Amino acid sequence: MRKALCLGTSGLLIAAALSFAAEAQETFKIGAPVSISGRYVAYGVQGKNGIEMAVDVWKKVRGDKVAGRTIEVLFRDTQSNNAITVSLMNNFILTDKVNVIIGPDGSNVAAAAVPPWKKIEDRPIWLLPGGSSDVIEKEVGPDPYFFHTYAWSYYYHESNLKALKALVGPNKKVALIYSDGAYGRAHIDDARHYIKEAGYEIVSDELVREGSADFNPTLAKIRARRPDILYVLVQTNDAIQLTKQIQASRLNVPYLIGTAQAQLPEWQNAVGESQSCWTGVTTWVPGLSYPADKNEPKLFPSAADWEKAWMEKFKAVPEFLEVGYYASTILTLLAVEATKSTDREVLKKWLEEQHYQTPLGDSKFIKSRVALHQTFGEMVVFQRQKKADGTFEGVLIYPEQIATGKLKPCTY
Amino acid sequence: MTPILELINIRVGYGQSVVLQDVSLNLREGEIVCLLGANGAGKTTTTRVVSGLLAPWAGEIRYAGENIATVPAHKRVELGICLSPEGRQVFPNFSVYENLLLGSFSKKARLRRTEMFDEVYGLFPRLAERRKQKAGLMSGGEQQMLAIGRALMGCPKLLMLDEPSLGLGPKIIIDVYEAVASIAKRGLSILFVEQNVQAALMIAHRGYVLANGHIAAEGTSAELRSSPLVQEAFLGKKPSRQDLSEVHRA
Amino acid sequence: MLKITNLSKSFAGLRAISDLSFDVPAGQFFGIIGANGAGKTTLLNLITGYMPPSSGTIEFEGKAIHGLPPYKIAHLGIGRTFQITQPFAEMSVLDNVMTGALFSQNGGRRSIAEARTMCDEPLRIVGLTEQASLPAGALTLGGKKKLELARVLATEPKLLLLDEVMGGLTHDEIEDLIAALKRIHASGTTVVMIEHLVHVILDLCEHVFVLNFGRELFRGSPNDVVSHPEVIEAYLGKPLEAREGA
Amino acid sequence: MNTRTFGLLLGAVVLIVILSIPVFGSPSAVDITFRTCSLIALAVSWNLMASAGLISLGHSAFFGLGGYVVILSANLLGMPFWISLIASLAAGALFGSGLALITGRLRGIYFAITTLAASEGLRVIAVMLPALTGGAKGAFLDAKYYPGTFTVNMGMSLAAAVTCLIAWRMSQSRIHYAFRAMRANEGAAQMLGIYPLKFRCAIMAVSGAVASLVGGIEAFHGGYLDPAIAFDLHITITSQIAPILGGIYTLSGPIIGAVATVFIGDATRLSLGHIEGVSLLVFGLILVFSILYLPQGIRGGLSDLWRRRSATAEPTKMAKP
Amino acid sequence: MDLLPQVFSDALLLAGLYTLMAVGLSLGFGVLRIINFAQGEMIMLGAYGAFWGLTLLGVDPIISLPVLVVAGFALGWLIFRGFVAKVLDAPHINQILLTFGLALAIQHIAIILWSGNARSATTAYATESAFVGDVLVVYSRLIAFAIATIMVVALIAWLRWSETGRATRAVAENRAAAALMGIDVDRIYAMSFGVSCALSVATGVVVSFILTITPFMGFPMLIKSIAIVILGGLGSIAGTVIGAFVLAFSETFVSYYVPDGAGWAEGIAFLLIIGILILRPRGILGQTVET
Repeated sequence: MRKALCLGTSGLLIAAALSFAAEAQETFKIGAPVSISGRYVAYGVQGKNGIEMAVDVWKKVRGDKVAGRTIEVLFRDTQSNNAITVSLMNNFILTDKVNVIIGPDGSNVAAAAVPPWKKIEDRPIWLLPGGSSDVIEKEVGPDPYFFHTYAWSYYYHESNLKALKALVGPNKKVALIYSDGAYGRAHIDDARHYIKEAGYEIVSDELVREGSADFNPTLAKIRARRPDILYVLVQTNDAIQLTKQIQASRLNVPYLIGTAQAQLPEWQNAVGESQSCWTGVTTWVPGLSYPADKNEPKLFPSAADWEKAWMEKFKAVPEFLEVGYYASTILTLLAVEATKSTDREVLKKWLEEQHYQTPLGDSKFIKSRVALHQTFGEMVVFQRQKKADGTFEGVLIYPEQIATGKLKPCTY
Repeated sequence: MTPILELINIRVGYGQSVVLQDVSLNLREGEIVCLLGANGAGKTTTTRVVSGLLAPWAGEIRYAGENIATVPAHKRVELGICLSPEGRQVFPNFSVYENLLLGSFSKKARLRRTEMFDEVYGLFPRLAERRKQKAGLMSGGEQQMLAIGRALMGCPKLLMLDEPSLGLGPKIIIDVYEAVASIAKRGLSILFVEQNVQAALMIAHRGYVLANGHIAAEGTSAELRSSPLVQEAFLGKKPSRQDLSEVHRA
Repeated sequence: MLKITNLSKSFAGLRAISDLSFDVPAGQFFGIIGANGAGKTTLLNLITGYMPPSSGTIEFEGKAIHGLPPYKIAHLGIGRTFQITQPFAEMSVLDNVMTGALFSQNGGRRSIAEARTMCDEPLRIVGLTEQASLPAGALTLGGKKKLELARVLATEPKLLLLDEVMGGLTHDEIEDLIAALKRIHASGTTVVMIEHLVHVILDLCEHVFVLNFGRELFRGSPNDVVSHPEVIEAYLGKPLEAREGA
Repeated sequence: MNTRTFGLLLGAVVLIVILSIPVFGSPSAVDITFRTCSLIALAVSWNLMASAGLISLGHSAFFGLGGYVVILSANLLGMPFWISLIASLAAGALFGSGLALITGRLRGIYFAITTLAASEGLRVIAVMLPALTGGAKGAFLDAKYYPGTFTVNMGMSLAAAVTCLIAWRMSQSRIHYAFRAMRANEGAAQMLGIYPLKFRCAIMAVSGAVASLVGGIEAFHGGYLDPAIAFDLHITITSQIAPILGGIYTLSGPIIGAVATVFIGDATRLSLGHIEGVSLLVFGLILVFSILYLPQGIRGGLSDLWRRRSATAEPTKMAKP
Repeated sequence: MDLLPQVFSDALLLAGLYTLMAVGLSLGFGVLRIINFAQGEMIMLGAYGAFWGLTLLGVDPIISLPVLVVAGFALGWLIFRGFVAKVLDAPHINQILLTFGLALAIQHIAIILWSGNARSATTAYATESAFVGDVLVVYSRLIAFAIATIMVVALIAWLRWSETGRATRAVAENRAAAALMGIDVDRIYAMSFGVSCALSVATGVVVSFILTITPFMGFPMLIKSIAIVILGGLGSIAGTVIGAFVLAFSETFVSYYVPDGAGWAEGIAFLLIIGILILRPRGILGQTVET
């Protein structure tokens, strides 16, 4: 009896081990840490949508498998919590043995994912379509397996200031507002750097509290300085009430410069008329005129077509994270398909050499300040302008070759 | 004539400890009955059970013939059972006037509010003088008057007073007792707890003596006044040398 | 041993204790009586440091103790019971008593096992040996009173302050407790007792102090006290006829 | 089997499991053990204070403090793993006893709120001193001070084990009597010669040191810290949920509760984690219903069951005061 | 330019908002002795209510205020009867965790229903303002101040002069004595929990056009409300008003006059709490519900 039991158990174990091995051969596993509860839930849902859309399109275009392997996406909820993110990363790498990690979202959570990934020697390739904070870049360093598919914070300010210098001219007075949250702190140093480099004078440099109930003290102090440009570095939630309060407080600043928030439908809906005149800088905005890729027109259609397909599936305008997750997922699938391999060296080499025209722009990886692989960092500057019918649109104002309109000073 | 209040075999306590053991007593309409007994004998617990602050573990509480053991405290006020509780329990941050207003919170009492105000102010002119004063800032005697007045504002048929003379100066005790006596003349039934045995038996028609949660003795005031049982219950044991009456005679 | 001089305490302008002075010599069995609200418990609270006096001094064995926190006073060897019993309800009866043994002036040097043995005597004295493992909250009122006494006895006090320990006890229990207190007293402990039950005071006390409205009404031997008409009036109430006549 | 042998048995099993898993366990077992041990230590630490009547709403203050001490002492002073942890331990003990001194008169809800304020205050300081702490964008532990997975996991297992041993030792010592007496009635406790402030300082130092140590090991484990993470109220709440779920004021309760909390958390996250918002919704509801229907915790529920099974007519459990 | 008049006006308007925000918590605690950790979620629900009213039905938040307040009262009543009533006599920590669990659940129900996206009601007056001399007055804040004042005055009047309000105060002071007055204590409990939720819902409506609405907006407001209530003394309505003013004025002053003050301002609340509790363990004013 006991012997039978022993045999049975070991048989089961062997079977399990075999099936595990077989599965490992046949499956391509993507580990997707996404924050779908907790405070980053809005981002997490976008990341999840992007990946799901990519897998759907892939299956439609190329069939259910990639290089003969079943595609398996392991969505795991970070609960916007760093300890859980650490545990997720460990489990992805050590237990699930995923081939690629895509995500997570939210600066803190992305930062928390870096050390557990980095300290494991045979870590898989990691594509990060978010997380712009320069501390993440510094911490990851020149890691061969890290692929950042989003702009670093300093790209924003470089582009912004280039646009300002070209469109507004030299010798301006700038007032800076930044939050004490992760977003403001991650951006402020580079913002100051590029503003000074442009030869502008910072007349007011104001810290605000994340989630503050009243920005009036800050605005009153800025009003007294009469700046030409108001440069705002706050995260979406704060941006909403700050934008409304800026309009209410009649600052009479001709140029209102923001970063990412102005292209978010979330922000536009919440601030209504107050969005007028704000400029934003982003990697992707609806209405970009990127063409379809020559070789993979179905996976990477033109920006306009892709947007249409997205609208059909989700009944909503896609947001930049969604495009980023989409493009990153498609790229990894293409890599596996092309190389017939899940070996990270092979994939890495392929990713380094690939070059597509995606709905998010050119996919070629370049070196950034510290990181080895960086793409989708091309930024466009646009301004929210009121159309004749009373609705607002994002008018591209920089770089000049894709500009669809001109920067207009504020009227209120 | 049915008693207005009848307790039948009430058993109750706090947590795990039993305080009242098979207590039965009754009170007829218009009667003044006092509850006597040493500290901790269960007098206050009895008033809490009757007023509904404490649910009995067993037994019946009959009020005008109905068992009200499960009726919540606030509904008993509506029925006409009002208690001036131990330690007065006036609302210290409320004015005298507001305390009295609260006394007539029940719907029935609200209708007769003006009338009752006149009556209470008539009974305790001191309260009328101090109607704007915060109750917490008044002296003990005034608070006691307020507690009684507040109970009267509820238009009780059965009024319970828990130690109305507690901590009062001798002069104020006179006032309070005169008030109690005059309330009694109005024909409502009064159940009161008193440690001042002599005084209590002066105004009560009948009395019950509680000892360790039992009814140790009952009878008319006259009977109790001369009963050695009273002293026994009150003093914890039968005094051998210093029988109370002897002390008094001395 | 205990010396109280010109002690006063007021609450929000009301005088609870006014200008009391008395001594309790070592070894005496001292009784304090008075009607409810006369200020007896307040007096105890002042002696044991739960409230600071408004004025006046309290000395114990020649040292001023007013203003000391209660735990220091306890360490000097003053133990008390509370009129409203304050057992540690979730702890067993034994653990309650052991807490007394562990933290008194000698408690710091005691092991748990020693403290455990020390508790047998107090538990036996009050008659709670059999209930030692029950949670204190499950005791009857009388049981809690006994527990109060056992717990304070375990602190080995030099001066024992008792606040109505007899309330709620049965006749037999009272008899037992009286005997126990006699033994405790005989072993050299000074006792100050607040009590309602006159016969207990008469039975035990060598000296009685009568409080009325926070003031001294009378002091003397028990028999003097009970025969003093003013005391009788204040304490047992006076017949109402006199007043009705007035 | 009585509760005592049950407790000892459980303790022995827990000890063996948490100490052997870092050595033999699979990566996922190691991961889950690490998180469970972290919560065990936090829960026992919270329960220590609670058992002396001190309800802490600011355990994240200790946790975050420990984390920052580790990151700063490693990054700035180059202190190795064990020394950094000792520093975090000391910081937690100091902060705990300091808090005990300034909250000396406060009890109940007032004490709880002060600890909450202390935690939030530390968070503001961490946010507003970016030069020191990295501010809201956070700080990474310099990777060269990472002592290796095994050391960190073993460190946490040891921390949990030692915490449980300390709690067990305390439950056997005279201090335990003082705590229970203080919890029941600080006034009466004083009359028996107990100086509450002394014991408050002691217990808050121990409890603070443990929570701070956990924060320190977590900082090594995660390698990244920012103020929102370090002083997250959820740390406080989970360190409360575990003892309440398991059985407050007991030795085994926090341990049982920590295991249950990690289990429930993982189960909801893994089974419901793909639907937006659902996993924490379910967690919240489980919390609500366990408070309503298991007010004595799992341990209380189990011993009720036990009692009903056993034929002996034991006295029924005391109603809560 | 002299900033002082502006500082005062900003602080005053903020104080109004803070008062409304904290007064619900204060009432709930004063009567029930429970700190309701789900109070912030009531603010959140009120804000969403006003937002959806405006977005879907085109009803201005000020118009929908009465309806939402009544709905908030009903919701509070239900939550009390369903959950809170069962832990009234439980230890504080159980009450805290129960209400915290409720808060977590409500937050995530909001995520499921309305996603985690940030929103804000875009009314015409939300972004209008006028200069009074040198002082800029933002209309939305003025409206919020007015509504807050009306609600708080109404609350105080209700507590002071209405039969039920007086009964509520009586229950807060002495539950047993109140029952002896013929007051249905359970009903008063449910009602005051309802009123406290209704006040928080009103706060939500008021902030819907000023602040950003997210499922997580409630918690920081709860923490701040706790700070205010503690400052003023748990349970004292007048104290809460004072606490709100103390906090609003000190935050605004620090924001204006201290370098990086806007960031430090948040810490003031906690510094004040610790300071006040150490000096005056019962807060600025008393313990029970007073007006």
